[in-house]
Amino acid sequence: MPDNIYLPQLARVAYIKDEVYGERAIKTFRVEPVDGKLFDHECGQCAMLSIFGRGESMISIASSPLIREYKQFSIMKVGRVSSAFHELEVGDVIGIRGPYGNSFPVDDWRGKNLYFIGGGCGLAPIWPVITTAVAQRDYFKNITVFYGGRTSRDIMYRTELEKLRDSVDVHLSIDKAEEGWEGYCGFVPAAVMDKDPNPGNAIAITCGPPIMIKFVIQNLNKLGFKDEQIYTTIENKMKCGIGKCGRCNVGKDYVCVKGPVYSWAELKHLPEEY
Amino acid sequence: MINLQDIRDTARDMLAKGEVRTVIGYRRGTRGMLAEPAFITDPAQADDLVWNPTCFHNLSLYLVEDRKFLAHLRQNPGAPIGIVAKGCDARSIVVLMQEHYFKREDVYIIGVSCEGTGVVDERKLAPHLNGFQASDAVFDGDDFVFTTAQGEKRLPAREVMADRCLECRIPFPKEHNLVFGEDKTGRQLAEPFAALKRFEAQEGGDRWNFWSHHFDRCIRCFACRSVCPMCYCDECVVDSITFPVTSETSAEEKANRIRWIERSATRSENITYLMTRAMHLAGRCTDCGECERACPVNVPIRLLNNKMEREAREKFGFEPGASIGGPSLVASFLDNDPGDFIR
Amino acid sequence: MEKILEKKRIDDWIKALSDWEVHAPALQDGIWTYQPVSGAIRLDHPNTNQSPKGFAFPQREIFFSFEQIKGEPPKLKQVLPKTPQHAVFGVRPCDGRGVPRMDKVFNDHVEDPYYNARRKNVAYVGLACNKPPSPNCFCLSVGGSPVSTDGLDVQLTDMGDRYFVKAITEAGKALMKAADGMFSDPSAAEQKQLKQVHAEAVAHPQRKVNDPDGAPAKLKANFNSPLWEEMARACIGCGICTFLCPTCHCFDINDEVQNKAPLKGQRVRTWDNCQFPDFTMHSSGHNPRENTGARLRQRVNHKFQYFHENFGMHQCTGCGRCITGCPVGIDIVTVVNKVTEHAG
Amino acid sequence: MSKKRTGVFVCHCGTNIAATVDVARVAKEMADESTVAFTQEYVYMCSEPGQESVVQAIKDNKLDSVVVTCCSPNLHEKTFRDNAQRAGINNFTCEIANIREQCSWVHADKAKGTEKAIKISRSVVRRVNHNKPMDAIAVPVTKRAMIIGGGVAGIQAALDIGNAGIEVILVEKQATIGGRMLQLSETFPTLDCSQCVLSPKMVEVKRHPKVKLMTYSEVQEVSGSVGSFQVKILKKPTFVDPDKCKICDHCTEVCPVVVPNEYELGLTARRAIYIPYAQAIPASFTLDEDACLGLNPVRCGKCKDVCEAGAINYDMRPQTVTEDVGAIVVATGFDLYDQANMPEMGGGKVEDVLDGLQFERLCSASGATQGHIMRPSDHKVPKDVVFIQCVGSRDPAKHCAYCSKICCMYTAKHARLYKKHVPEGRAYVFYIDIRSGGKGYEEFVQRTMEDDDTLYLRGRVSKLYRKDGKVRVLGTDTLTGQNVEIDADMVVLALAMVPSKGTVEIAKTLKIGRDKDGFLAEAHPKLRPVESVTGGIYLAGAAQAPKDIPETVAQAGAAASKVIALLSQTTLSRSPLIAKVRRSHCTGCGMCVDACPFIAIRLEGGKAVVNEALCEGCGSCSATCLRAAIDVKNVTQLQIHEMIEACLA
Amino acid sequence: MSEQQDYEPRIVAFLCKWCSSAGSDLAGVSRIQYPANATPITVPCTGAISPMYILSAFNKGADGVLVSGCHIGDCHYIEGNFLARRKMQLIMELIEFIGVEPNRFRMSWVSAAEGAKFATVITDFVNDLKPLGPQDKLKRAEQA
Repeated sequence: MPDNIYLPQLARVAYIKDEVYGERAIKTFRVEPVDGKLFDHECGQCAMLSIFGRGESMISIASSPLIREYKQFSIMKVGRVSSAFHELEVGDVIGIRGPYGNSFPVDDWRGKNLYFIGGGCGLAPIWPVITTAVAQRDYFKNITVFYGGRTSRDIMYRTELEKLRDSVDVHLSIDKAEEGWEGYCGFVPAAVMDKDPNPGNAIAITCGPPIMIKFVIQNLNKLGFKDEQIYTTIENKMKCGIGKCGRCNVGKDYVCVKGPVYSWAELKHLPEEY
Repeated sequence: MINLQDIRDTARDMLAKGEVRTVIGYRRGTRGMLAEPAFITDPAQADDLVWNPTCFHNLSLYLVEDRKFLAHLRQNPGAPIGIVAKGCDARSIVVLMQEHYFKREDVYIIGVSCEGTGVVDERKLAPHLNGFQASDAVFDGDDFVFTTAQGEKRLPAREVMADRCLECRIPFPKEHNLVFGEDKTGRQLAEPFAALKRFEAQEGGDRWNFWSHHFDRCIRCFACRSVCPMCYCDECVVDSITFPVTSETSAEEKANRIRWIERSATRSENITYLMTRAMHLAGRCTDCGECERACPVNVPIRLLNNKMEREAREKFGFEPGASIGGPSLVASFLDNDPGDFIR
Repeated sequence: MEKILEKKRIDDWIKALSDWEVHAPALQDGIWTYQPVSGAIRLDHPNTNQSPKGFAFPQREIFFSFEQIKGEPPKLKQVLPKTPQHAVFGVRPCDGRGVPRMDKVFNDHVEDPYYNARRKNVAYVGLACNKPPSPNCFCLSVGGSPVSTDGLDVQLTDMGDRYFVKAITEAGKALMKAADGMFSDPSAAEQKQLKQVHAEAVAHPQRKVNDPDGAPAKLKANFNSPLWEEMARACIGCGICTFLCPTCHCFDINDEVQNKAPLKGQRVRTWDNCQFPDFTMHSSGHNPRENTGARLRQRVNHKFQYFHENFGMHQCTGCGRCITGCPVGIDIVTVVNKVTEHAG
Repeated sequence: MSKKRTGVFVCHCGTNIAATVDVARVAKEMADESTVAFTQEYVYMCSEPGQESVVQAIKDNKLDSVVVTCCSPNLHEKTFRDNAQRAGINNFTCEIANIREQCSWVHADKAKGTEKAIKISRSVVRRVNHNKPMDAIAVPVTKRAMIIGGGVAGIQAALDIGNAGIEVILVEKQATIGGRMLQLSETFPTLDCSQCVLSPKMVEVKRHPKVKLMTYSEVQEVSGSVGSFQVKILKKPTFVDPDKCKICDHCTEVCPVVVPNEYELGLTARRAIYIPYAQAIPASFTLDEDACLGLNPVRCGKCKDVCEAGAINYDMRPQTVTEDVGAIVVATGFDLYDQANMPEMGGGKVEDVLDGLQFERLCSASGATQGHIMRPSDHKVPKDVVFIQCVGSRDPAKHCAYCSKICCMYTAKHARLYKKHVPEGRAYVFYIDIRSGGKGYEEFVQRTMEDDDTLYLRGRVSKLYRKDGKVRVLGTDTLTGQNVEIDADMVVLALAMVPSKGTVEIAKTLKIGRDKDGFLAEAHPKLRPVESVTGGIYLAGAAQAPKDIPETVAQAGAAASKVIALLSQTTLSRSPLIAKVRRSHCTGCGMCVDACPFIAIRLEGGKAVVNEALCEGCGSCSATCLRAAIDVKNVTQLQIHEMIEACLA
Repeated sequence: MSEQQDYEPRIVAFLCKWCSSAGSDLAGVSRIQYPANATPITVPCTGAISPMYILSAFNKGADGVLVSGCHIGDCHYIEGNFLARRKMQLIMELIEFIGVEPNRFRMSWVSAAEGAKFATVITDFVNDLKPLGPQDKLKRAEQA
């Protein structure tokens, strides 16, 4: 860690991709260090990104820790800072500090079946786990990805998901039927039920809108998944990233330090303040 | 004299009959003598209500909160809400209704006349108690009587009364459904704007020294704004600690919120905040004095509001909270408004 | 190091502290605040209006400045505070106990360079409370005491015409050494008197949190109690309670822009407040602590449960400022008592 | 959303801008703005190559907004917005920064001028960052026009518009149309009879199927905007039914009330019931309510008794009618400068000192003296008549700064008419210099001087007063340097033309600007001389500036053709820069409703709602709203905030 | 002293589009010279000028703020300037009340025909501001 944890490192935007257009647009950014190297991270960790003059925002790192050359972030345009991100061009320099928070215990899951269940922009926080697992495909048994968007235009990482099909099961869904859509139509929790995943020797990792997570977990429980087998990440408003500014706490835990990754066994005992 | 039991009986009665769903009044707090806002819904609790010289809160603030809460729940008000209101508070209610914040029939105003008195100013009282805290305060004619650990302390009301009460021109809730106490409109213990005049006389040419000192001291805790029934905006234009987000709110709109001032509590930003607040209260402030009372660092906020009130009165003949249908100060004009300052 | 200082010589002592910037409580504009000492001081103040936390954690702290010319990378300039040595006189034991709590927050997990840069240059000269300086004092309920030396560098005890001066830390000793000749050694009688004064101080009645030890568990159990909403009904959502508190540390970080092109500005930390609605509001508008009840619960639970769970002590030091300052009479003692009684 | 890509185009305007503003620096500074993707300077941005380069640059650089820093937006805003549209971007994303009128032309110091130009340009760049593309609002056009003022200008405009098949309402304050021209005897330079020329046109107006004549009527209120005005007109009662009135004149014979006749400029008297002129249109009597003994058969009732046609009706009441029209022509004419302002000319109190219009009436065959020139004091034929030009005109220190333009000509005409009537009389003309530009005008004046032996004295009259039954005129002949003293039988003052009282009032009613002299202001002195600053309102005749009859008629025709062009469209586009409510911030307090001058906002479901058809985009609502919940599009509080910041950066 | 002479006050001039902005255009067309201290911001009407703008301009460092619009009765929007007159009077009083020199705020009526008056208004304002020196009371301090 640097001496001054609040002082960001400079990073250059090397690549920008439009994932989703429209009012809730999502763009993916790859950033590279301007000087030296960036910090190492683990799956599920976040970084505080700055646009100087606009402010900072905590964003989960969407690239695999195995990739050291750059870090990838997918950012939905929702407010002041994220809108500024959507105005960036390749070559622009931003600030980055981190990594923050805990991580998915990926190493503990070796030899298990992995189910990833994502919705909307909730694919980004679990994407490093998916890509790491795929990169270390031999370590894991079956890998299944459920992912849904409101419409087909809201599906992010479209080409990457298609590529995944080579080595993992990918089930895409959209909320309402559309012409030309071959995947599942309906909400993600239902899509999961539809495929009836087996809880045996399995871990389920879910991320998405709170309401989706809630029903996914209910359904997983119904399917026989134990609370310890279900992992999710939560996001709360953060400013410092180091457990001092006081706003991201859920009970005694600062999400930026103890989170954002929780097993449902842990999370269900925390107050519902997220 | 106001018979407290009458107020309690009325509240109990109305609650029991379902004529009001809540009575907002005052009850004894747990810190010394001070009253605190009470929200009585159970007729059995009506006897909690008190009326004494520490009933300073302008409870109309909670009518605003109530409406916001109902709007949040998407509920209709149903039975009206009862509220104990002094003269200044009742005028605040009038301004709120003038601004369509709620309808007349949604509120049942249980008026209480301040008669020949007013509420205590804790800052004036403190030196009289030699560091002791009073556990009770009551009206007694021209005196306030305080109970302290050292016994009873009787003080002439005008010595410890809030300036605004001394200067009050209309210590009677003209707008009411029911009123307790005599209408002593016109009684003034001090002339209107006396504190303002004192300030102007004393500060003379050195206003800036005075004000810059106070502007430096503001910690922007926003208590003045939070306690003010007129500061009911969902988002404050100057410095927002909240912003309304609906499904219609675009990311762009959120990104483009104007930052008129910075979050730092520095002098220039504090001035812009406090001045804007004074401008926005012009013609709306009914001089309930809550902002100044709430201020933890004693910034004399009331002077700013008083100044605006006096200008509006003298230049435009405007009296805030005079009538529900009346025009608001800055949305109206008279052909003969003074214009001699214009070149 | 324990010494006796004649009361009338306290100003001489302060004069001798030429290497320190001395602050002490002074009455100005009707409130007691810490002011730079420019003449004689009197240490008979009630609780100051604001706690002395600002010496190490000011309301506004510039983190760094940034400049950027279009097409070039931004240039950042770290702005670490370089403060002179401060000696803060007249710190009440409750505020003294705030100091280690703040130290914990700002050094837990990661060290905060700004806090520490200031903190290392502040020495707190405490003043034991012979009687409670505020009607809302309740330090005894939260593990404190009117004669606690926790967090202080020096403790003064008022013994009529003299102070009993006790150095607690090395920094405290340095302060005393700066005016070595002014002090005398305490006699046995004086030692005895000190014990007497302290014993009386502790015996003074205070407001009381009924079950401080049970509070963490009971608050946890009552997280979903409707009491919160009820007790917060009058809450107006201002920031007084936290701004005045000796242990509230929440802050916000913002970029303040002086010029847009070429870009010039600074990243600034300012106090923030868990009672403000936007404190936890997500950009989406979703707010985990949406109403005043949830926000009151956060403040109370933070003081009496979360901090306790993390650090084994109550964060609240019982200074009573939030009670005195609250415009609508929300009283943390009453609130904690009600909730814990409710858990019964 | 990608970053804004703004292009900034800095115009040199030859040396008009470049002489005081370092245009290269302006361009460079703008290039530093984060949203500026392209800058360019050019010698004349508004020239064809300049405009082309703007279009090309927008296309080449994928610009999404444009700032042209040049002259006043009044001149070329439309030009460049059109170019923006031509280049495929929305025209409302183009803004003008005025660095000429508001900068280079008024500052000499290049350093300071450049600084200011940068601030102005930067503020507009920051503003345009938040401009939203938008489309003009289509407003249906009401195919009717209204002419205010029934003088020759109004008559001409009404006929021209009517002849185009468009319905037109002609509103005249007086009891008859005809205006000032009807008061004239002959017209220069042809000396043809004024009434003979005008009367047929008046009759045509009366008979025209497309012209609705409203005399004795006044415009009270106008609302709406171009293409759709609502005009409230007060019809004053004449108490005589024009359809029944046979103009038999019996009523005036019995009317007991005598008042000065304003149509004869007080030279004669009339009755309370009267007809202004024999040729009045409508040909009907009017009962002057103020003069009449009481509109009450009990008190007088004589006229009603004698009226065989039964045309008189005392029960008529003022009527207010509202007319919807798409365009308005204002032709409210002129008055003469008040003699009371001119004590050196007797202040209107010296007998036998007449103004030009009074002299017209003296000369007119239909006038009080049936065309015999007699002096009012004793009805004798005046033998020495002094004509004084420029009375009140061209005197910036004391009176009107401008030249009233027609006085030289009508004074020459007066002198000739006088000599025709009184061949033995002596005519003197005091003048400053003779301005006789116009077809046949110079020849006319020369003939007056030479053939009619009129003595032209170059100089000003310093004083005149009554002495021994005559008017003593003291002046100087600046050509000889001699003081001149003339004992005149009559003096005729060529008083300055000033906007009529009605013009002053109508300008307020219509909210159209007036110039420094009080005449109605044209939208542009050269390029838009017949349009007012307000869309859909046009100007004709002497209400706009002093002018003679041919010019008046020409302008009336021009205004008419503008109206015809406007009304030939079925819809008009209205500025979309109107108020917009941020519903999430609106608390429904209704202050904007009270503040709106156009009654364009109402509360609906506890939120303010803007009526787009009525909103004019003035912004009173937004400045009144305490919570910034209402903004004028593209002039939002955010934009003003950014501009303030840019001005002070 | 020389500093005082060199000092050039920065003025933000809010001009209504119909009268004062047009008046300033006329000053330009007539080449009437005046000091370059005032940067114009054209708004539809003086009625559209929120008191916030005045405070903000001072906050951002303006030494003087001018509000100029149509004469009473001439407002293109009928009554916008009446509304402005009230608001501006209030803000002016408030600024003066806290001890800011009243000469730092000015309101004027300048019609489209009054190019010369516009120049005079600016010239006078600049002359009145110069002796006051820079406005640093409401101005956001430059930090670090």
